[in-house]
This record gives sequence, C-alpha cells and structure tokens, in this order.
Amino acid sequence: MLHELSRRQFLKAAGAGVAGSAVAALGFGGAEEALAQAVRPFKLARTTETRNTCPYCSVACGVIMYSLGDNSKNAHPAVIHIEGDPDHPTNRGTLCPKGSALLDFVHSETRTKVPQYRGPGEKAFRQISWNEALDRIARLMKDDRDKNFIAKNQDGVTVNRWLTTGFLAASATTNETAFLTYKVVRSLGVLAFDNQARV
Amino acid sequence: MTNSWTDIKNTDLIIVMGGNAAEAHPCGFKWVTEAKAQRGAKLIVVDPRFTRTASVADFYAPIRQGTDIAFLLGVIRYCIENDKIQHDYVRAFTNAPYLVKEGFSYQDGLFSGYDEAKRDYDRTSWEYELGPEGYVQVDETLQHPRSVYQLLKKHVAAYTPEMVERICGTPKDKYLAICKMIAECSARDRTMTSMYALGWTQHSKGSQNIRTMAMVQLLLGNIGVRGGGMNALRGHSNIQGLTDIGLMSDLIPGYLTIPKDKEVDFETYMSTRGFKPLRPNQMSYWQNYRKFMVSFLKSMWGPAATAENQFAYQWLPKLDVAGYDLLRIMDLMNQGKVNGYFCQGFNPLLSAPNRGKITASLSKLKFLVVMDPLQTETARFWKDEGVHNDVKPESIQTEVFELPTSCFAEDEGSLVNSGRWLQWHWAGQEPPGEAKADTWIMAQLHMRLRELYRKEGGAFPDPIVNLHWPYRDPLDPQPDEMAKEMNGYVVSTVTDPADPSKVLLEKGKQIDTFGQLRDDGSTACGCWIYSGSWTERGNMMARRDTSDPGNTGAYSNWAFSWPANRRILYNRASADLDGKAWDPKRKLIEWNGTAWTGYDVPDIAVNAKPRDVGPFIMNPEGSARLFSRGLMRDGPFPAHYEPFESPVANVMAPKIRGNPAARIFPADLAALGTSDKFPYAATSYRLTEHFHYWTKHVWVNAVLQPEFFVEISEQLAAEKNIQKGGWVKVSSNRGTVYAKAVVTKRIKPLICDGKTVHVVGIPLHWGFTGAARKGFGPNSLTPFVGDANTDTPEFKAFLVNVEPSNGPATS
Amino acid sequence: MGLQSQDFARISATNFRPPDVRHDFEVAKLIDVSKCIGCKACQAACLEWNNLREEVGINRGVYDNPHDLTPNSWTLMRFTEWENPESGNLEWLIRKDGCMHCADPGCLKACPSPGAIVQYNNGIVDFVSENCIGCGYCVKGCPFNIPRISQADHKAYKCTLCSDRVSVGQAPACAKACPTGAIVFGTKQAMLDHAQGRITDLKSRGFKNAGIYDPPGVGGTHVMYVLHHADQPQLYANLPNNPKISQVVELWKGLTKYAGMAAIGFAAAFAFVHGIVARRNDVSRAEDREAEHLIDEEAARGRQA
Amino acid sequence: MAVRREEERTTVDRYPGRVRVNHWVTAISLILLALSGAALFHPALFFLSGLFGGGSNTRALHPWIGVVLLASFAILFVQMVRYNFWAKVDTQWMRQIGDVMSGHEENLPEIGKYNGAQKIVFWLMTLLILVLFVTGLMIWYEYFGASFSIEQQRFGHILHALAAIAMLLVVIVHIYAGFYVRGTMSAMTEGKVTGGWAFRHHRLWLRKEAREGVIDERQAPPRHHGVGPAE
Repeated sequence: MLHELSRRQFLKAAGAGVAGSAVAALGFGGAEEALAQAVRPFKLARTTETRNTCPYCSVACGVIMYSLGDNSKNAHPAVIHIEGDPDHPTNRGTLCPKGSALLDFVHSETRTKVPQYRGPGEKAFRQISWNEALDRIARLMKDDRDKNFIAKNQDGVTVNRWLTTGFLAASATTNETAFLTYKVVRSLGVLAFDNQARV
Repeated sequence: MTNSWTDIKNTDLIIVMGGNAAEAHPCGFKWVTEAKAQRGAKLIVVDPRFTRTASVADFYAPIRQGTDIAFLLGVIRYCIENDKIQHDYVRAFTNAPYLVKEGFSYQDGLFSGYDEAKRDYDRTSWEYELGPEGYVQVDETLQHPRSVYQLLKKHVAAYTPEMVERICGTPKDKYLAICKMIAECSARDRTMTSMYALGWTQHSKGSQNIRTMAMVQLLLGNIGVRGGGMNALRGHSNIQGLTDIGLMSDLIPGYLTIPKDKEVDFETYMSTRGFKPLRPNQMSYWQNYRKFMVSFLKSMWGPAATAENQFAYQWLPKLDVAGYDLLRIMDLMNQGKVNGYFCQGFNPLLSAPNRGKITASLSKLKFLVVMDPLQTETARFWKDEGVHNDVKPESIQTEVFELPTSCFAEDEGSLVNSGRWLQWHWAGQEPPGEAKADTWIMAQLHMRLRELYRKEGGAFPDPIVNLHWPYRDPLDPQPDEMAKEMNGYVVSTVTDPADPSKVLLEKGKQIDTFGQLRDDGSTACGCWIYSGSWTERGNMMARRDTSDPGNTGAYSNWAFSWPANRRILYNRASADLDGKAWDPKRKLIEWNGTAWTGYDVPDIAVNAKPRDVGPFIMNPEGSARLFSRGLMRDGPFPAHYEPFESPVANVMAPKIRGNPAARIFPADLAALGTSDKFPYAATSYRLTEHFHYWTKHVWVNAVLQPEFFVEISEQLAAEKNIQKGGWVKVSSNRGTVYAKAVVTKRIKPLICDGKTVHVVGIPLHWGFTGAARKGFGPNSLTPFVGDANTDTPEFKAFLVNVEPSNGPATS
Repeated sequence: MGLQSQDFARISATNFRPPDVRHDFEVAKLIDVSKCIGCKACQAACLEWNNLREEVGINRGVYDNPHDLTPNSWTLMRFTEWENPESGNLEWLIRKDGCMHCADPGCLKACPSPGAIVQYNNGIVDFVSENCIGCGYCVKGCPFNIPRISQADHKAYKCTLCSDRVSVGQAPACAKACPTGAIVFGTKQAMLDHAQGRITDLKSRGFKNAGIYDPPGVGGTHVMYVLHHADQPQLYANLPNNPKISQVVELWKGLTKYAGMAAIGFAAAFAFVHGIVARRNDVSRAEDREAEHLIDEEAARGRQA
Repeated sequence: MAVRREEERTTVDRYPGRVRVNHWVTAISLILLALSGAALFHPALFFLSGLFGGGSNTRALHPWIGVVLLASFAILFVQMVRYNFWAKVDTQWMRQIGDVMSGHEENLPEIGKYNGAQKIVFWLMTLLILVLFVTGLMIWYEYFGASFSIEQQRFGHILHALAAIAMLLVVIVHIYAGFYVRGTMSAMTEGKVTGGWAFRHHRLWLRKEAREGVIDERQAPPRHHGVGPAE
C-alpha cells in the first residue's frame, strides 16, 4: 500500500518541479519557491514495515514499525516511526499517548546498552563483559544454592526447594521468554518466584 | 476478561468502578465510546476522583476508596428487594438453589471458623450439604433458609442505601440512580459490562471486590453473554501471559499448582485436584488435571520424566507456606534470609509498597541481578540521589549487575492481551549496544549452571542437568521453539487401542488441542491452555484475518484466544436452559438440536445436551458460585471491611481493623498510621500520559506530564493554605514525599458516617532516572499489607498528611 | 500539490488567483469535545510525526502540558473544570487547541512575504518556512492566537493539518491516533454530516445546546468542534464566540495599504509637475547686488554697535 | 558663522560640518527605512527586500535602522530646535505660501533662518519619528513580541503604517523644496549659501549674520575697517 503512496508522492514532487518553472514563467518568483516546497515530503515513502504489539497495557494495540532500509545486506535497520496498525481489531490504527510515543522508548537515552557491575560499597557502575557478568552470576547462584538448598523438611519429606534466592519475572516479556524463564527458574527449585500481576 | 475489548461494543451499560479505563486503557475504552455512539449505551463511573473516564460518563458518583464491597452488596440488596434478578439464569447457572451445611454463620463481621491468632479461618463449615451419592442438595424454589439465595439475601440486608451512604460517602440519591440503571440490566435483552483494574485489586480485600461485582453480574444474567462479563483491564502487556504460564510462587503453567509439603507423592498431590462433579451428568474439567500435569512434567524434563519416577514430580519444589509472593520475599530479605535476587523487567524499588523497607531489604542482599531495557531505580537502589534516594553507597554491600535487554521492537514472540488473545509480533531492529534478548540471558545462565553442576556436582543437580533443552542452539533458543513446546507435541506415537494400525497421535507432531493430551507420558505440553496456538497448521497466534461474521466483535480468525480459541468464556450461559439465546439480537452460540453452533467455540462439549451440562465446567458444580465455599480465604460471601489505614472505623464491625483474614507481618502492623496523625484518605493511580515507571524515560511523555504532583480538593487546599502549583509535603507513617499541588474541583470532600473525609490523589510514574523531572512514587507512603487471597498490596487506600512546603530543597 | 495542478487557492502577498474552474475535495478535521478524554494522544502523535520535541516543563497545578502552544507544540489539550449551574454537575471540558485552518485565513491576509503562507484548494492553510521572514504579522492576523514564532530560527510555526500525510491520502497524525474517535477526518461535507449524528446523540443525553462550531466569521473552518454547549464556546478555554479577522488588521492590510501608496504617489507626482510648470525660484543678479549693499549696511551697523 | 567675501561671490555660512553629517545620517536612515518598510508594507514592493539581502534580513534590519534614525535625529533636534520656535512673521509667511509656490518671494516679509514651512517640517518630523519609534517597538516581534498584547500590536501596526506614510509625505515636501528653491542644496553640501540666496529667502538672517561681521577672503583685500568677530 505504501509503495502505491510512494509512487504518488514521487509524482507529486515532480509536479511541484514542473509547477515551479511554470510559475517562474508567470513571474511569481517568490511564489515558485513556495510551491516547490509547500508540502513536506511524506517521510515513510519506502521504509520497511514490521508488525508489532504495543508493550504497555493489555489492550495490546497493533503497531506498525517503520524502519530505515529495505533489509538489504548493508542497510542497518533502525525504527524511525511507529504508528497504529489499521487492521488490528482492537485499536484499528489508533494509539494512546504512550503508544504514539513508542519511538522515544525504543531510542530512549536512558536505555541500557552494556552490562554493568557495581561492587560492594562502590559508588558507581562500571562496564563489564557479558562473560564476566554471567560467569560471576552463575557462580554466585550455585554457591548460594549449594549452601542453602533444602532437600527434605524436618519431617523428612522431599521438598527440594531453594528459598535464599528469588526471581521477579517481568510483565511485558513474551510468553516464549516467560516459559524459558519458568523452566530455568523452577529447575533450580526456586519458590520465591513472582511477576508483576499485582503491581 | 471473560469477554474481549471488541465485545464491549455490544453492551447497553458500562460500569467503570475500580478502574479508570479512559486513562489507563484509552484504545480499549474506544469500544465504550463506540457502544455509546452506536447503541446509545450509558456509562457509569464510580470513583473517589472525577477522572477522565468520568469526563465522558453519563453518570458519575463519588465513593470513598476501599468501600466498594458495601456499595455493591447494597446493589445486590436493591436488586433482590426490587426483584431485578434474571431468575431463570440464576436458578440454572448459579449455586443460588444449593443448600449450605449447618453451622455456617456470619456475625460481627466474621464468618464461622475464625482463628484470631492465625488471622485465618477454618473453612470447613463453608460447604454445601451433600446427598448420599455425593451430589449437592438443591432447592429449586430458592426458599430453603440454608439455600445460597436465602443466605445471600440475609447477608446483604444490612447494606441499605443509608448504610451505603454512611460507609461510602456516596449521596443516597446518586446511589439509588445507579442501582436503578444497573437493575434494568436484569432484563434478558439488556446487558451490563464491568470494567475494573487495580482500583479493585490493590486492596486488602481486592479479590472480594471483584467477586462482589461478579455476583451482581450473575444475578443480572450478564456472565457469558455478548456485551456482559467481568472485564479485568490488566495493566501490563503480558501480565496475563506470565500468569497463565505460572510465573508465580505457587503456580504451574495453565493454573496448575505447585505441590505443598503434605503432598508427599504424585498420587497424594492428584487426590485433591481432579474434582469429582457435584451434580449428576456434570462435566468437571479438572478431571483432566493429571493429563495436563504429566504433559507439563514431560515438557520440563523430557525423557528424564518417566512413569517410574512419577514423571519427576519430586523435582518440583514444594511449598511450606501459601506462597513466596513479592511481599513475603521482601520481608524475608529484610530479615536477612535472602541472598540473591533477580529482577527481570521489574522495578520493585518503586513498585513494591513501603519503599523504605524495600531499600533496607535490597541492601541486605549479597547480589542483585537486574535485566531491563531501561535504567531502573532498582538497579540503582544503592545510589545516593539526595532526597530522591537518600542512601549511603559505602554502607551497602550488595553486588549489583545490570544486564541490558532487548525491548519489544527488537524481539519476536507472543503476548496475551486482557481478552486472552495470544498475538505474535516481529522484530524491527537490532538491540542497541550489547543488549541481548532475555531468552539468550536465561539460556546462558542455565547452560553455565548445568556445566558447573556437571563438573562440580552440588546440591540436587538432577532437575538442572536433566532439564529438557531441545533447542537448535542451546545457547540461544528461538521463540518458535518455546511456542511449540507450550502448545504441546506428541512424544511417542499413540495408536487406537481398538485398532493398533490406526495412529491417533504421531510422534513429533504438534497437538491440535488439549483434548489430545494424555497422562501416560506420550504427550508433552508446556502450558495446556495454550494448546492450539502452534499446531501442525502453523502459528495460529500470527493469524491476521479481520473477518467478523455476524459482526459480533469476536474476530475468531485473528490471532489465537485461549482456551481453544474461545473468545467469550462461559458462552454456554448466553443461551437459556434449552440452548436458545437469552437475547436473539445477541446470539453467541445456540443448540440446534444436535450440536452447539454459532459465532464462538462453545465451552462445553459441542454435543453436550443443554439441560445436562452446566456452563461453568471449571467448577465441579458446573454452575457459578454466589457462595464460594472454601475457595476464598476471607469468606464465602464478601463483607465490608475498612482498609487497614482508614479515616473512619468499620461501622458494621467496629472492632475489626482491615480484612481479618489478610496477612500482615508484625513489623508492618506496627508501621500502620492512624487518622489522628494522618487524617487524609490517599489513593494512588496511573495517569494517561504515562505508563507505570517506563515512560518517564520517554521524552514525549515526559513533556506531556513532566513532574510529580498530588491532587487535592479546593476545600482542603483552602484549609491548609496550599497554592495551586505550589509544593506540598505528603507524609504517611512510613515516609514522606514532596510534590506539586494540583488543586481541583474533581476531588470533593466526602461525608462518611458524619465525618468529612478529604481524598488525596497520588499518581505514580516518577522516580530518579529518565527524561522526566525527578520525583517520588506513592510507594514511599503505602502500607506493606496485601489482599487475603492474592497478597496484592493495598496501594489504593491509605492515610497521609498534607502540608504546604517549599519543595524538596528544604528537606 | 504543485501549482501545475492548480492546488492553491491562495498564496500570501501575491495577486495569484487560480481560475475557479478546478475543484478539490475540501477536507476537514472534526473534534468532538464530548468524546474527548484528554489523553493527549494527539499531542504525542503530532510531536512524533512532525519530528518535534518540546522541552520537559514543570507542573503548574493543572493538567495542561505544555502550558501553551509553542513553535514545537502545534496542538494542545486545554482543560476546564466547569460546574454546570443547571444540572449542578461538574463537567471537565477538554478542548484540543490548534490551527483551525480558516476558509478566510487572517494569517495569510496579514503575511507580507510572498508564498510564506499558502492555502490549498482542499482547505489546508500551510506555512512555508523557506519564505517566512519571521515578522510575526500572522500572529496579529490570526483570530485564534495560533501561530508561534521560533526564537531559534525566526520562522512561524503551527499545525499543518499534516499536509504531507493528506497529500498522499492519509489522515492527519492526531486524527489517526485518537483512541476514542473524538478526532475524525474526511471531506468537509462528511464531517458536517458526522457532526449532525453526534449532536443528535448529545441532545438525547440532555445537552440541549449541543452543536457544531464552524464559525462563519472566518468563512468557516477546516477544523471544527462538536460542543455540548455550542451556545457558550467561551467555556472551552475561551474559544472565541464569533471569531473574525480583527478590523484593525483589515484596515491595515486593506485601506491603509492602498490609500497610503496613493497619497505618496500623488505627492511625488505633484512635485514633479510643479517642478516643470512653476516659475523658477532662482536668485536674480539684482538680488545679488542688493545683497552686497545690505551686507555693507549691516556690517557698518554692526561696527557702530 | 559668518558672511564671507570671496573672489567671485559673497557667501554666508549656514551649516557647520557636524550638523551636515547628522543631517545626512538621518536622511540616509530615513531612505533605508522607507525602502525596507515599503518592502514589508506592500507585497508589490516586497522585491525591495532584495536590497537588504532578503525578507528575513529586511525584517531584522529595519528596526535597528530606526534606532539609528532616532539617535541621529535627536542630536539634530538639539542643534536646530532653537531656530524653530514659531514667530508672527511665520504666520504671515504661511498665509502667502501661494507666492512661494509661484516663485514671487519678493512679496513676502523678511524671514529669519527658517521660514514657517521649514519649521512645520521640523516639528512634524520630530513628532512622527517619535510615533514611529514607539509603535515600532510595539511591533518589534523579536524583542517585544511578548511585551504587548496582540491587540496592542495590531494598533501598533496600523499607527506605524499611517505615521510612515505621513513621514514620507513630509520628506517628499522637504526634498522637493530643496530642489525647487535653487541654491539651497549647497547649504547641506558645502554648508554655505550665496548672499543673494540669503537675501531672497532669509533676509533677516542675512542681516543678523552680516551685522556680526564680514570676513574678507579676497587676495588683495582693501584696508580693513576692522574685523568682525568670527564665531
């Protein structure tokens, strides 16, 4: 659909060009400029569209993300505009003030970009590599689990629980992420497991 | 939601109570404006504040926060008094005619069986009277004094309009006008829909708030019909999904439950779960529990889960308490009993009650791991931010990891909306910098642990080293792989016992529906209610067919709706006893003599005869419960209880503070404030310009609502000499915040039991990271107590004091 | 939208007038105040679509943010809490403010720079920054106090009705976003019809003065309101009762302009003609001589004194 | 000031250099203001903005030139105001303005340094420049856009326009008079006029100047009767 539009957009621009010379001939020097530039070019002419779902509330509005490039090898895609999906039965293209500003979430200056670590008593974060971070976390987990894992309760019943480490799951990750998280966390015997359903 | 967003267009009356749909869910609220514009539907808003939802309402009435049960029990009383009940529906589809055991009673705000020391009930007396064959005794005339109907009538008798006005502060005339509007929906051709959210859940009796409206809806015959239902708006994009998949202390995907200590083996565990029907011919769906459970265990531990080892039942942890919810774990943390904590896209420093306690608790951790696409306050709880986070980093020994993750725009997968639609989405760009998908992080951690346990051994490695991990790239599982796991697949070929040459289920194939699941280990299914979402026909969640036969708003071929692509739950109840639609204009499914046909997938067997099987098959009665038996911790009927912090005493049972069955830890009980020091009734809420604590990172939203404020009435402002736009200091017994004052006509003082109650509105959304101005969250003030059944913190009703101030600078 | 297509109805500071033979669909945006929940989605969509970013402000005790239109904020929700004396009910009147795209645009009339303000046949009034000289005349021409001059680049800015989107057949960003359908977009006729339906609904709900706001004083507008109290537009954050281009501006841009030029032209012409016909006003030799005498006499007097 | 006897002619000093400089600064400012103002005033004259480097620059420069004008005219005012107070004879002179226009000045009474018309021009300029400056500030959007209400600014605009037109008329009269009355220009170029000119147009002034003395600048001057005090 947008390609159709983009063609019209092109014709429009051409039209303006011709118009320009035409008016110039009529002696509307100033006006010509005006006409050539009157309408700002439609900025989505040839962007790539991706369907997504708004990550905020559970209305789950359909959104279309418009990214730079055409997915060709050397074109690095970056979302440059987000707008409601007109086909979506619930929002039918509309978006609330949060959804309408999703672009600034994607490109927020305060997004996390590198793993960071803060040691005991330290006043600031410092960057560390993924490997350092993950190795250290896994080690801390294992040590704590091995130390505090409860295999049997006082009555000798097998309970296999680990209570000294907890896991708060998100509210906006995908079902797939959630299921993988569930498997990993439960396999450790964690019971201090919760999500954001309540807050 | 029992129904869906698009179904709201079918309603005649919308009641928004315990929520603020226009502000928190604007695009869903569209279907309210559609119902108004297209059908002339009316909108009622009941809220302590005149919200933006109220600004487009046909009728608004104020209510004091935390008194919704009194309000709604009064509505039930009005309906019974004025015989505005959908009798056929109530008699056939609810437990109104059922008889309750001798010995059940309610007095002075307490039901039979209360143990003050335990703050808990012995619920054995809250049961049906069963006949010899194990079926519940029934009195179709509803006259028996121990029939649920008569007990209910007795229970609500006290909630007269006068009493409601005393408790809620809702003027009697406004109240009666609302009762009248609601009661009209008892007619077969009129429906009301209830839209609620955390305005009802975040109370010490949140579950009962919702239950009370559900009872109203049942009495009006509005459950299971188009344009009716109980519609939880749900605050976060996939909180429905995370709950479905059981990311909670006591849950297993598909609302199965984690074993308790006393359930020493699988059989004991099963003995209390496969409910037998309580009515002749009734289908009790939980009789399939074993199939779901075994299939789940197979998806967890694959080949390692065998009949011999009870399908690895013992590898699941067992609960010694009701659950280790957020509040309990924070309390244990505060006692120094927790060493490690993970926050995956969750910001408890601002989201959990009593921030002071949260900071203290986190400070006692050995290590904290935060995975988030945004720089959260929780990841910086140790950072000295002056008045906005007054801590001493050097004295906090916690190791903190902040792991950057992808956001929606960069990942693929499905989310479940409030209407239970599983919708697939795709990535539009790469994560920034070194950010990674949560799945990658979880896989990396698991593989490392698995390696460590293989090499070093350690405490009970079996569930870890045997975790079923069938992914193409074990270090980076892809969404489609997990989606297929959750849908369920055939582990070993199943043939027809009658004719072994006939293959029923072929090994390795995706199953089509949970009806195919088996309890012998031949099927695996990660989340039975999601069966059908990714079958051999492909990814049903990615469907984009916008056709809507009959213009019902069902959109049955758009994405996938659990269970079994059903769009309206209990849709059997949309038809009368003989299977004809109560309202022909609102036909959903109908019995054509041999089968159920219509616009939706029936929630009973397609050929189950109308008078045989009740609509509510998840209940062994097959009917809906006006009387909830022992399934609610705080009573089989709702009863009015004040919030733990209330400006007035409980006029019905003056001795009782808060919900007698709600759990509260001793230190937190001590931290409660009283109305002499903290005279004003505060409530917290979202603003439409922001989403929780995320959009303060979003420039545009920071522009639209830049700075933390509180809302007070002109009267209170005058009393305290507070200027519009000036600074105020708001304090509770747990903390203090500084905010700008929005002085408004939209909040008016209420008269409750002769006393003037000033309401103070405290929006959330501000913290010390992001693009918006630094501010505070209401959780600096709120009490550390939760709902009796779900432990949802009481964010919506607490006490504060308000004074003019020169702003945080002077603190 | 080139002149080739004769898509222009008016261009500021030129005597360009297209032949009236061509017709385009007049478009319009209808803002149904009675459906508006003040969610500011339109503000967000506007900032996002037009790549504008307002600075993060402060709270002044109200919900209005930013507090006024700016060169970056082309639309704005204005909130009014009004206690209806008749019903005794509180009404929260929320109006989306922004350019009304008048059929007879005062800004365009006042603009001294050729082609800085244009009006398309579809009714959209657009500012063309390339030709804007930042004089602020449009501010004085506008009956709704809409244009804002940027102190950064000294250009005038206001809502373009997303002329870029409309030119490719799309609805304006705000209209597309509006969650409750309070903002709808289409041909002016379609919008007028839609408004009638809304007014009937509102009357049925007791708003007996519900009506449309399409002020004739500016020849009608291409942004219209449905108001529950159309008899009192000023209730809605001082929406003008009967807006028209200020008489002063009319005089300044009308009579003064022509009369002034005439007067000066006449004066110049008179001088020219007089210079030719009138007797030379020159000094004669006689006067030179008499001057010498007089000088001597006076000089002598001077010495005696 | 003084009367000078030169080789071929007799001259009378009329304007010292500092006054002439001021006059021309004022004059040039006025012309630039007229051109830039006209560009902003009437679309047909917008092309004049080309002289100032386009519309934006015209918009930006015009007010600043106005400031220059105000400053230079202020000085001019101080220099000239004392010669411009109204006298009876001015009224008589004005009555016979017809003779002036028809070149019959011999019929007119003797006039001092300035005649009635010149004084009127002086006072009109003073008044109009003040009006233009005040209204100019009101519509100087870049700096005073916020200081005045939009309604005030609207009135500012129309007053500014009207005053500007009046100003132009006065200027036209002033310039034309300079051309029409032959021998006048030298007053603002060389700073002096011929004795005959002074005798014809400002006889009283000539008498005064002569009484104060005559400077003989001829090669072989006759024996001096004494030298008048040169100013």
